[in-house]
Amino acid sequence: MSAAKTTQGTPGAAPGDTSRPAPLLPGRGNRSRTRWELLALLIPGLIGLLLAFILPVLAMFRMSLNEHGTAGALVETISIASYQAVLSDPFYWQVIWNTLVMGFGCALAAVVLSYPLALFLVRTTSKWKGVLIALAIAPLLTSAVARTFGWIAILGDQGMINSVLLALGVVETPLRMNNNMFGSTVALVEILMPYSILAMISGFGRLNPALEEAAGSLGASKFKVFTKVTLPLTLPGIFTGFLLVFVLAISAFVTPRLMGGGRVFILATEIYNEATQTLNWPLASALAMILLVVFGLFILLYQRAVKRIDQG
Amino acid sequence: MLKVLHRAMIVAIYLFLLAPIIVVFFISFNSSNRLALAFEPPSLQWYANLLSNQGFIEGARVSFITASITAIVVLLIGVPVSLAVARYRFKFKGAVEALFISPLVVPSVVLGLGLLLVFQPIGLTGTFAGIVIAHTGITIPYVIRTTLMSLTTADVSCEEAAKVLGANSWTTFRRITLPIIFPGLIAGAVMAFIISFDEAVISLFIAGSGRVTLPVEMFRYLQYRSDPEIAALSVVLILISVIIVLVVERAMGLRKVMNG
Amino acid sequence: MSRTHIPVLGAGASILMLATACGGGGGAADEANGEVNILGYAAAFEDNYTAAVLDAFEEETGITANFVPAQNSAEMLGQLRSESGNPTIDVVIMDTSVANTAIAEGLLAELDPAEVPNVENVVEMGQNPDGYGPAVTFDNLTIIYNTESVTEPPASFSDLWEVPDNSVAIPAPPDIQGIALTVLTADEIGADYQQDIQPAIDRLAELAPKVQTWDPQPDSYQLVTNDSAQYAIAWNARSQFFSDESGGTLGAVSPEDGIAFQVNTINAIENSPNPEAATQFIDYALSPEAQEAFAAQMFYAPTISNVELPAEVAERVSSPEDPSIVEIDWAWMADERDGWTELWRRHVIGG
Amino acid sequence: MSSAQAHLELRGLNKTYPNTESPAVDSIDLNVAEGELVALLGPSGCGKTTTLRMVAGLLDPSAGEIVVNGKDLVGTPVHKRGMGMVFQSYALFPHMTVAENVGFGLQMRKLPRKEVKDRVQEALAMVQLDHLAQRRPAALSGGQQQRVALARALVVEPTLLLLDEPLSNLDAKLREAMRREIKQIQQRLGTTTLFVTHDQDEALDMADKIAIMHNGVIAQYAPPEEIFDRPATRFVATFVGKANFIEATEVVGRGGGRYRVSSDLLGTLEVEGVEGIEAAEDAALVVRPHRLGVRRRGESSAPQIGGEIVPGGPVVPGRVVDSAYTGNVRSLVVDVPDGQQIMIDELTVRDRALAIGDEVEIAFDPDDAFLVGSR
Repeated sequence: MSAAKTTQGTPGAAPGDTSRPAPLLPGRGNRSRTRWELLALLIPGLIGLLLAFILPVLAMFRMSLNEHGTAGALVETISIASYQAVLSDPFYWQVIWNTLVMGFGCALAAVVLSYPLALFLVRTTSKWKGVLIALAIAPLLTSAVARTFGWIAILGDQGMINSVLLALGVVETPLRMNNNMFGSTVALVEILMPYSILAMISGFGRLNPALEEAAGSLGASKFKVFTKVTLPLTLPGIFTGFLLVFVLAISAFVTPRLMGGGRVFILATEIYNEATQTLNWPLASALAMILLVVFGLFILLYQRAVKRIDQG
Repeated sequence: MLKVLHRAMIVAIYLFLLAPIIVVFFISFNSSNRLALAFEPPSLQWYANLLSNQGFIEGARVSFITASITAIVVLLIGVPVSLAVARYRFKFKGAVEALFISPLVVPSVVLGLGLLLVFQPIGLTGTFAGIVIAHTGITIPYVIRTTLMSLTTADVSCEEAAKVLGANSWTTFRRITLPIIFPGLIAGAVMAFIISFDEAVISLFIAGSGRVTLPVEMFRYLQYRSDPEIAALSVVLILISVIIVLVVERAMGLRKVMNG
Repeated sequence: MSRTHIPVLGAGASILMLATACGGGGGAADEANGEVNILGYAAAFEDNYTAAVLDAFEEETGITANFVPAQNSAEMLGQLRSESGNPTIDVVIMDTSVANTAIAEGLLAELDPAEVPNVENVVEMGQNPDGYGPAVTFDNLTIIYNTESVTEPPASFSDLWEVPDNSVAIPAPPDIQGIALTVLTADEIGADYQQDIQPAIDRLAELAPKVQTWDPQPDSYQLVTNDSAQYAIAWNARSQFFSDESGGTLGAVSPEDGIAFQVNTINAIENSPNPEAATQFIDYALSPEAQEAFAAQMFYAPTISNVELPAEVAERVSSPEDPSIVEIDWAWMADERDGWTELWRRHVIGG
Repeated sequence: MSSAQAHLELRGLNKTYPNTESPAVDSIDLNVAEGELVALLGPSGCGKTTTLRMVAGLLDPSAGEIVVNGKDLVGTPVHKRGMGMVFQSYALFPHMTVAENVGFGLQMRKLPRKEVKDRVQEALAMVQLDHLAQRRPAALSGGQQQRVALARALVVEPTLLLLDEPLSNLDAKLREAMRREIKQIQQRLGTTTLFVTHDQDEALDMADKIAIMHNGVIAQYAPPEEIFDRPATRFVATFVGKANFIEATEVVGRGGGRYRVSSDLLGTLEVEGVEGIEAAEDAALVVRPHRLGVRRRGESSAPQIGGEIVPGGPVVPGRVVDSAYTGNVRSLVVDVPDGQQIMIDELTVRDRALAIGDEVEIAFDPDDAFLVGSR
């Protein structure tokens, strides 16, 4: 009887004794076996990733160090000539700037448009809720090429909008809404919106109607409820949606290509041109590396911002 | 008043979101080859044309085959990785997980160029194998994410209970874990299939003059022609995706998994 | 490798071949007289060239000729580069400036005049000074317009500066149509394009408001046919072809102020798998029979002097003897193309 | 009912998680006799679940032995240990019917199909669920799920039954019914059982012996009555039941666990206590609130304790500062002279209620006080 050992005076130092997932096969004699199991599970995936992702990025980095010789010939060497060519040329700075502006514009517009819709979808008690959500996400199931085609039919000089405006006599010559940055951006916003809607719907988990009602019952105006309760709670979802659209927009290619009219110079179209038209692979690779770095920087900044929001 | 405004705003956003699909739908029944919405009697000629467009048929065949193989391959290599991340303790686990998610944050033009540079010297451009490898890279994050989600929401104690009852690792996986995460796997595979089927940019880079997927065929078609045939094709594709989603939803409760 | 592996490998290889054969439409690969693989432009070019030249060649020689399509010359170069160690292509038909790059990279083979006697019939402008493949087609830059909405057809490139705003489609460089337009513009204002291109660029900048798209999607012929754009610069051969296809909706102009030739060369690939069939095919492609047939089919101008075109074809294709030809040094251009592209982007499209 | 022979024995069992300083389970020893039901009781984070998971084989111990029937199980993989376990979440396999769930362990033992079927039937009858054999777990109530989990664990005739907070997901009424049911089944089958809970009532009600765990060590291991009446430490006294502590100023050991204890409040008393207390420092008398009597000051009758009159013993004056009525018991808080507050649970009597502000006198029987040491 009586205690096997007396208690020790370390208050609250014991770690939680539940919820630690156990390895599939614990037991002292099975450590090495566990390691083999782990390797067997990871290796096929790692090989796939190596082939489909790591090698291509490395090959691209290597290619970016080659040179584009006379008459367009490819010269195997180690040089930073392509990077110099890009970074010393104001035109490419403009391209990088355009890319960022377009990404930012698309993300901003997509978030502004998605937010009310996502809020509505999360709150609605309609029996059509499922259908409404499906409708909002349905465009994802439609090829981006097909939707770009739809936008050409809407925004083109002889498209729907211009036909209506001309017929009504609102304008005399068609508005230029296709073959430029405007058209590409409008179409891209629509094409990428489902992603931000999805991100927001799943990110609004913390939003509980009771909280808003509580704030209302405490005397907060509708505006106050929104700025003090709704907005802060939905901020993470907004951020994820913004990042997702930004990332997808600055790497978008099909839409700016088909709707840019040769006037939209962004990294994605430049990379494609250099890779398949001019066949300047080193330059294309250098541009791609730069895009990758821009991407990395942005995601880093994003993570910082998210951390700050979570702490604040 | 405010409520009416709010309603109107929601309707307007829906309209914007669905505008191209609606337009494509109407154009596909146009009898003229103009892109505009004409007031002409509806016609099914563009749907009939689809049936004789060898490029589209071949593209659809290539896309279907590669997307199916991609979905299977990605499941086969992605599920074990998720299992390792969710159920084992090891060093660099965070790094491994991040690595497998990272193709998601690499622009597809960049990946496309990289794949082109790797595939060209070894003759993988324009081949089934090349397309499958390329699409494996971009779909693996989705499968790993959905699988991880089902693995982490699944009750670990079910697996523990099975083991206490005498099941070894493999039996536990086969009899307990796999059936429980199955809806998540299907959701992941369907996503992988749809993404692979729709993917245009990377396929464009690695298509070369060989096998061409349907989106690439459509993109190229749009570069030379813009008639309602492409609209008809889009409508058919939309119908197919809707059917796939409905079937999966009925069978597996996809929404539960996607929302979870 | 041990002996037992060989049958296994053989079986694997034959399955692979079977698979590719099925996918490719099933050409009998091992006919007695062998085969030749020709890399060339996709779409209309592929269809018409196969009909006019490849089929006749097969009939005459018994050699199977396979057309391998590519989207553009750059893509062809990419393919040649990638398989330089182990080519599958025997003959390539590509733009001369890209061919110069391929020659510089050692991808193409010199031709033996003895084996390709028809080369000597190629006109001066189409000959390669270093003995590589000569020109196989000539084409020239033209203006197309929509005959239904344009009442006064343009007669020359300079007329484009007078058309309504937002009505022209121009494929800007790196597309060689844009390059050719630059040369013609320089010629028009009396500047030497090899000395100073800036005046031409300045003049082109004035054209910018008229231009609807610098990157026609779909291509110019479609845009003009369905009246999305009213004018475009385009290649003569396709313009004539699509003019017929559109039932006259698309009109092609023979510009008065200068003719810029685009040259497609035909070349043998270094270390190609079927060198003899390749030279045989090249020789046939340069024969009067093939040249006439393709001209009649798709209005590409012949590159040899000993042809007789029917009058209705002759008036729709330019002759290399035309006095208003503005000569373009495409070999020189290969190095300048990037620079010009930059100038366009900065001063023409941006301006 | 407890036999002397240990069926389960933990020897110096230790678990230290990587990257933590203090161990989650700190070298504990524990003997469980054949057929006993032992509760591991303690607040969350005390190491009780970690201990149970090590016994089950779901966690590797950092050191120590787990001996069952004389054989050390450390190193034996979980699926070869032959235990039965009921999880807090029940962990029923959602894709299997009730019968399939219960039969799973038998299948793993490769028993003939017929025998599996019979034993599943038997087990389900035992928990009165034979009519639900073909249902899925999701279609069952919490109590029914609980029974399925129990049947599934017992049907394999485990060497040890391990229960991890099995009742915490049930509502209060059902919980009490299940306590009795589990206890009855366990007694009928005679299965040695280790039972983790943070609910003292559950442990007191069901267990043959309770091991109170605190910060990774066992603070006391004893039958329920002893835990309650003779707590080994202040922690045990507060964790199991309510307790008043009266600080000692002087302690003189009299041998045999008896002490003369002086305190500011009570003067000098002779009481029982934990063996081995040598100094007054940190020693305190534990008096349970319901063992104290109270009367309004100036009232003629003696203070009531448990409804009876106490003839002597210490009497302390005080003033009621809080009074809470809970039906059969009134809980009072009384300020006493040394600045301390004393809790008193008084059985309610008709027409008599002490109110806040009342001056009272408190008395108790010294036999109801127990001396605990420093910790």
